[in-house]
Amino acid sequence: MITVQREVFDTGAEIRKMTADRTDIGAVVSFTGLVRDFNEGKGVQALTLEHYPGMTEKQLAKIEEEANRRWRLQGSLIIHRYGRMEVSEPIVLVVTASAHRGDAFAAAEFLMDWLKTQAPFWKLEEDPDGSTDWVSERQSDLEAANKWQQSD
Amino acid sequence: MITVQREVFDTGAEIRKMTADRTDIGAVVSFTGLVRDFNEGKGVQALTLEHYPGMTEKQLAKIEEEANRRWRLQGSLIIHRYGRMEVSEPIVLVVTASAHRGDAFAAAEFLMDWLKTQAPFWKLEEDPDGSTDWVSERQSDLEAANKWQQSD
Amino acid sequence: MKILYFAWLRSAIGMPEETINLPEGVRSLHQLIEWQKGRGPAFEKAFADMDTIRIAVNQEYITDDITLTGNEEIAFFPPVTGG
Amino acid sequence: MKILYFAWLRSAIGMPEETINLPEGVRSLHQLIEWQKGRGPAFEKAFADMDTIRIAVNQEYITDDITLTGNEEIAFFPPVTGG
Repeated sequence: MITVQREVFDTGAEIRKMTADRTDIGAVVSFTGLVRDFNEGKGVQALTLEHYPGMTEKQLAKIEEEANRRWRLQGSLIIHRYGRMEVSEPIVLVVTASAHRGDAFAAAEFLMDWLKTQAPFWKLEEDPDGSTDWVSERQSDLEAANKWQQSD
Repeated sequence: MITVQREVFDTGAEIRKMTADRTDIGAVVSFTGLVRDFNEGKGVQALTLEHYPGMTEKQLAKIEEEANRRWRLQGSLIIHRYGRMEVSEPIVLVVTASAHRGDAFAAAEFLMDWLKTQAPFWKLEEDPDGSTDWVSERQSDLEAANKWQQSD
Repeated sequence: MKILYFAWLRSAIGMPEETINLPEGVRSLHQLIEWQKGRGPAFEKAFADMDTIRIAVNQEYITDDITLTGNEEIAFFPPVTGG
Repeated sequence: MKILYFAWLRSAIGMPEETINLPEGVRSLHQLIEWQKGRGPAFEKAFADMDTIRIAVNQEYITDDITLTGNEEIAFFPPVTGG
């Protein structure tokens, strides 16, 4: 399931929803991305996430489908927020559920790595002095995504 | 932090505790292991986890220290239950927090892989007909743990 | 056709979107990019280094040149930085 | 010295722990294992295949032979299956 929303989400509640009334799930992995107070050595007091409504949902759905094609998952969820958010607020949530932990871990990491390089979101950082800057693409994110490339 | 307890835990509450009042955390990964209704092709209705009080805590603390030595973590938590638990109850929780997602993912997976092969817990399975069996060591768990071996 | 701009491209060009007819002589995506560069200093500067721009046509990433009909939704934006 | 048994070893031997003095002629872990095998059919069977048994001395895993003083806490158990 994918959701693009302005509102804060609750990681624990989402994990509970995925596992409720299920008896076949042995492993649940969650990843929560938060606004932290520094980036690339600079202070950050808030972020504004811009996105491309329509394309965002399409890209996230494609990424989720690909994860379900590659691993045996009993459940998967991506929630990504947009709009302005302050330090320590959650930005993104990925939850994966599987019979076995290997599949749940790999799928969650894959979802995050692909989302970082494929989902049309852009971060505008506010420094403590109030000035703003668009965040630049990270080489390490490209490398993380590349490790999932398949030759077929 | 490590906790060995009989009581059920709440993954969401533990994640909230780790991130509360923190502004330097960018990534939180959680792994929750649950009792599922099958194992190695057989039905399971409950598990009893036996452990070695004293050694369990020592081994979990060592595993957690090693994770903090290998990765830059802002927080780490292992909760492992013992006693009898029914299908869909949680058994084990690992939470890792870091500035960056790569460290949080790797440390969480490492903690689970090492815990599976090092922490003195033993699972007794109850089949639907009420008969019990000690769970056997899994080759795939040994292989998962071996991939973290360092030459130094 | 609808053209969308995001993030610094939106700021640089000064609008989030516009609706235009396929310009005279433009039949392909590459021709559209060349046409954009000729629309004045803001466009010329924004489109100067195409390595810093990603393109989506009808909400799918496009890296090769393609033929345009004039009915497309075309988006120009920087590399994404969500997550 | 205190000896502990867990999981199927506990069931096979029929007790979770015992306190014994270092037996005559036993000065090392390997000698203790040999002594255990001689304590009757249940012990002989339980300790027949040492590949299926892990050993902790004072709550640390031990894989090599070590000298014993008689003050140790020694645990015998199957490979662990928690998590």
